[in-house]
Amino acid sequence: MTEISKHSSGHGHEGQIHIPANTAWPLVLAFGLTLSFGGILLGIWITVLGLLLCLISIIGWFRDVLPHESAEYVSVEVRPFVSETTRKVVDRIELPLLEHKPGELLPQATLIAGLKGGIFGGVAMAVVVMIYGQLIHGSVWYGVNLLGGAGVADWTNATTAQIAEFHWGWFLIALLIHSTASILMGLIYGAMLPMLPSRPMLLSGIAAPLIWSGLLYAGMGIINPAMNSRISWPWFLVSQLVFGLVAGWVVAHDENFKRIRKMPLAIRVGLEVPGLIQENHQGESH
Amino acid sequence: MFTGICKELRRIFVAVGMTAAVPLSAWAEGVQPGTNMFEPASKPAGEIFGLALLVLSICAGIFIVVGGMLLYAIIRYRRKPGDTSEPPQVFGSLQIEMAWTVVPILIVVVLFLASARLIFAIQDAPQPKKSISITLVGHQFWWEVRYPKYGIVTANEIHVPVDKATYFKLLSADVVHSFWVPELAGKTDCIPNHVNTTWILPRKTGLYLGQCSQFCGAGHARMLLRVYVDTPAQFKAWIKNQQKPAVEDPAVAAGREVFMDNACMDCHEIRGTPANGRFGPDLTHLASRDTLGSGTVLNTPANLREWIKDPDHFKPGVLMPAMQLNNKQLDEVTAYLCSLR
Amino acid sequence: MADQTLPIGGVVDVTELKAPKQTFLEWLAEWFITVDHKKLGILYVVYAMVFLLIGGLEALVIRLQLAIPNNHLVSPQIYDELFTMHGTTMVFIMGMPILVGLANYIVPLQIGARDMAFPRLNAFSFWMTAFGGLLMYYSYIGGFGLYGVGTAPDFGWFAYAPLTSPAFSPGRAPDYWAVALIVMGWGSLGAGVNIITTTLTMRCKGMTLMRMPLFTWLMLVVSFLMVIAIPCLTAAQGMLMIDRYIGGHFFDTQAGGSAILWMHFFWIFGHPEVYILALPAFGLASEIIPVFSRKAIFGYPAMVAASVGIGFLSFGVWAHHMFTVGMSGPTNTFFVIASMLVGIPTGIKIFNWLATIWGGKIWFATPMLFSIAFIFQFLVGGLTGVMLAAAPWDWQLHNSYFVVAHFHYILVGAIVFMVFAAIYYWFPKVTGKMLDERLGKLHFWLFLIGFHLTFDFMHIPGILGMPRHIYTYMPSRGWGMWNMIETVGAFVQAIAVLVLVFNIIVSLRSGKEAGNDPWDAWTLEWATTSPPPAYNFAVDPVVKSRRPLWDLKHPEDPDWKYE
Amino acid sequence: MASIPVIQSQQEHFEEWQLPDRGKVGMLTLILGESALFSMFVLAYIFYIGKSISGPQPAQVLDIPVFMTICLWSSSFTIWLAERAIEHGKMKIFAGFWALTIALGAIFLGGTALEWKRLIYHDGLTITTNLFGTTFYSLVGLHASHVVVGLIMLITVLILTLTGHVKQEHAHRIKTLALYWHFVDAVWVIVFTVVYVLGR
Repeated sequence: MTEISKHSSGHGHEGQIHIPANTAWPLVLAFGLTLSFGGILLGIWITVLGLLLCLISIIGWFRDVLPHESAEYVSVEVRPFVSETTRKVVDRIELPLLEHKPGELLPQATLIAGLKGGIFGGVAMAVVVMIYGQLIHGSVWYGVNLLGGAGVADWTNATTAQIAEFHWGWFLIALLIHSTASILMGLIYGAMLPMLPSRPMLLSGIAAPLIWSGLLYAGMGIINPAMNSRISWPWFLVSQLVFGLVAGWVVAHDENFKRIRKMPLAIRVGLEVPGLIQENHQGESH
Repeated sequence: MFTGICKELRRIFVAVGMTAAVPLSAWAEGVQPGTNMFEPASKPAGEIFGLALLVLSICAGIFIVVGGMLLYAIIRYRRKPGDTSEPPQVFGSLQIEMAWTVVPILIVVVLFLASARLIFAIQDAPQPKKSISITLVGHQFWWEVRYPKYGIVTANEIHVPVDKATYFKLLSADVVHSFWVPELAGKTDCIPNHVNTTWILPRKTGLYLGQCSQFCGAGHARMLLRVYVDTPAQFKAWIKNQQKPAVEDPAVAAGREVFMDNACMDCHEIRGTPANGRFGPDLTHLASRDTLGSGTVLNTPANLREWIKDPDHFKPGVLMPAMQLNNKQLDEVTAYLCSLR
Repeated sequence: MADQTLPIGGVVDVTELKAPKQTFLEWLAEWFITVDHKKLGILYVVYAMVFLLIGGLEALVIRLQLAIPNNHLVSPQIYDELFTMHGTTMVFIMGMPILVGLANYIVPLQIGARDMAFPRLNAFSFWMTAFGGLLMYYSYIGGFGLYGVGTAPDFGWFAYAPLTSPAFSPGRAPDYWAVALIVMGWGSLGAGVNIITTTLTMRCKGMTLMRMPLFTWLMLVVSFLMVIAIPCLTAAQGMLMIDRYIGGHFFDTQAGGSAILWMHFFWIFGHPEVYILALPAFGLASEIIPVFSRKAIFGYPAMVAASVGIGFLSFGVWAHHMFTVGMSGPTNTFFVIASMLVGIPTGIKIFNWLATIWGGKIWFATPMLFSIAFIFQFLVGGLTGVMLAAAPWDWQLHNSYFVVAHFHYILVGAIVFMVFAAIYYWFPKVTGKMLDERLGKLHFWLFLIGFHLTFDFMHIPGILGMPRHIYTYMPSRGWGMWNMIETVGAFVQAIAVLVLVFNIIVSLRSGKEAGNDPWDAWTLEWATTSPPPAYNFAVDPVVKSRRPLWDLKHPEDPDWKYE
Repeated sequence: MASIPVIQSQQEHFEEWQLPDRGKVGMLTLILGESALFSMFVLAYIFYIGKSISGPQPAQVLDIPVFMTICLWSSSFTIWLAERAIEHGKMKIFAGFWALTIALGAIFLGGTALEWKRLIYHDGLTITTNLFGTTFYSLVGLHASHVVVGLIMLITVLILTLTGHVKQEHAHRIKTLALYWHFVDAVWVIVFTVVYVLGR
């Protein structure tokens, strides 16, 4: 306890604590201010009274704190105390013996793989969409414009020819939507594939794209009727599968992923619990 | 698939709406339709309903997942009696937190795109050439309805044709009001010194109720609005009648005199007479309207007489003063107003 | 003590309590002149509880009036006053003071300080708040209304111009509203300045910002919101007074003034205000849920980041209260995305609470019951918030009973529930007595049932087209049944609150002795006596982690090794 | 996220446990609130530029107040010199610069008074005239009222200095007060730009 008492900030004598002395001036000042405002409603003489109270209380308050804050000194006697708990035992998450020290594993590194996967998958998907546009509508920009133009921009009964042209505005909107979605999906892959690691390619390459394509198929009529009326769902599904396969492949072949996929769940989800994360030894020297 | 869900949800909500309407329906005011934003009868309201279903189903999904996990957790992780140890301490997990940060972002992106699309689709819809234009002016506590193209001024009851767009210019004469007919369109405020617009494209004939939905003073609760969606023929006939000047019936000349001799004429207009006040509703075709006091009571001779005698009785806070007429004058002026078909 | 690694100064004061002989008057006078943050905290909370009862009474009359269609219980004039005063009371005279009061009591204890940074300013802030509230209610007697007697404000708590202009509100009602809120605004500003300064400059040794308890963190964010948002309201009200008293034209639509400017100004204040009320509740939940789940809070840094994020976002979403005023498409779109973004940090918070409970050993004491109900209700309120943020749907929902249901879900379902949880949680610390658990559980279940009866069913008339602020409606609209259910629920809630009041009185007289640390908790306020001495800690504590008392209780597994 | 390291070296930490100064943090927070207050009035002014239905318009009646602006801004410099003086215990120099600051502030206030007198009696612009009048007098008046409050505090300190109550150890309090004065000057930069440059 010696160390602690050194930090005592009780000014003045040892074992004495000073606390600010009670004072009525804040109350009087508040009352005066309320009256001086209330006088606007109740009559000028009340404002005058209020201002008078303010003046008096400001002077009073001033004399309270200057040159020294008035304080009361309280003497105290202290003794060390032991904080008691009836729950002395702390359970730990049971882990088998590990080859690596948990602290070296850095499971969150799969997030970076996910980010990469998202970017590669997004590029691959864009390529598929452009091939689709070139093959079916004769312009690589068709799919891009469908996303960017029908999404939010001034799309009023555009003809197929118009959609096939290149528009800067539509392109930028499409780029924004596409890259946001790709990166976010990649991050989800990076975060969640280690949690469900048994068949990464099936899950990320086939199952997940099928699920969200289905959801989008159901909701597209409301989210974006203009896009809904022109979209080619088979091609859409193909592009999503390509995204899923590429992004999933990148994550599944990441070194960190391979290393942790056989480990217990607690490690794979990256729990920060005693025993799994590195202990902080600083400060033990006290 | 989604449309199927839509239909089902819609059926449920309509059913809910009906049960709500059943227990108390008969009232002196006559049979009125209920209002329900999930039973749209016009284009913007219908599109909003679609968005509502999308948002509702996403939110319901989130609620089931998160609520379910919470329910599971509080049942599964109760402290067992006699257990005196602390559970394993978990400080966090970057991966899990990343997952539940990113998933909501993706949902937000979808909801945002859907909302943004509809905002532009409804707000920036250009007015087609073949559409009706109406200027709607909110007053404390009634609606002034003007059809500039037809030269008609009426109040509180709007007639529009079915399957044709009607564009509203919304103004206010005093404080902020808000135009809202749930089955036809969402709200748009009527703001003094500021012009707003909105539009409807009704698909079903019938009467649709609306109500001022921005608090505007003591009479706010009784500032109702009635929109009659007519067949084209009905609408044409109505227009034709409204365009005529006021009926001059010698049988009610005494009542006309009472009207013109008292302050009535300072606030109300009756086209074709010296009465040209603008403060209150236009009365040129008062008798052709179904209700009095902005949808407060049915327009019957007895109600009309009571209204003139003491408007506050039906509509507390109304700005029309009690006219201090004797019984004879009341009868006469009521008869006169009832003749204004 | 032998163990040199003990991270906190485990010290209690054993000075003999010399109960000074006081007359009743002396005892009373001490409450008026006190500058002790704990006494002021109690004053704040008691003051707010009184107004909770008054505001609740107003709500009951409102519910009675609406229970059946075409009701004539109160006149429209009185009804308008009731809902205006109910809203104003619950936001300004009850909501902010009760949360500021809790902060006043708890924050200095949690950071190991002896008092607030400016104890006298603290007293001044409380009295400004108190006198402002009294001035507001004085309008019922002294308002010089149209009809000769007093009139309270009657134009809704957001007081849209030009309804408040001399032409449409000829009495003194708007003046009382504006002046009383300006007076209270000074109080809130003072409280904000004080809490910020306290948390930034008074922390005990070792308490870095990232080791502050989450309630203190949230109050720091809230105080910044108060300091920035309250002056915005004061400015707007100042302009209103300039208009009304010296003939200005800020909101005078006849002279080219703008009604929309008032809306912007009000909601620039008004939306942060919502978070000023909500964030402390998040803080309370982040204190209580871990203790009763027996686990550390999950993802503390994310919680802090989310709180700060919500604080920043709160200043960019105000116009989602104004989707119907005819703003341009891009403006509406901006406020849609900004408002929806708020859902992300709030989502993080809900998930973190959930993960804190997950794998814990939950102790269902009354504070925990209220906290679990809080998570559920906050989830629902948040989801209806997402619905309202989708602007086109908001065109339908705006100003309808759906909105009323939504914000009561947050204000009552989240905030009031957490305030009740906090009362049960800290009552032992404040008084040294436990609140009765059985009465507490009765209170909880009654309030829960009443709450859901009232506010779940309130969504439906909104969807059926019932606008807010109407004093009556016609039977044919089909809203009667729902309103009747809501009214019944409101009375169940009122009974529940009376149970709480009864519980407090009974427990104060004959409650179980609490001891220093009845909940086996981990933050510093439990390391001093209950009630704490005037100076809180006889020796300044030193901390090494976010849970100093955990470190003391589990020296073999202290937090500072892992944080 | 959850892995941000929050512990620094414990040993050093305890020895260098330094927290910001109370007065300074309090004053800065107050200034934050005041900025919000001013920004509302500034926004109202900007919003109503050119929206007055009737005259006079700003361009017709407002002159750029060069002299009083220079006075106010230079007072920020003199108060800084005063701060430095008291830090080094040079009380006479402190009193001198402090008095100079007050004089400059007073000149500014006088300038505002003269401007208002001219606007009211010569140009017929009052707060009720039009939107320009309302927003102008409110904004400039709000600033002037802050100058008045600042001057009252400065004068109080001057009196205490002359009676010998202010000493070197009060330097940090003086600096806190000076912060407020700097703020008042900084607000004038905004008001000046909006009212006399952009709005004219």
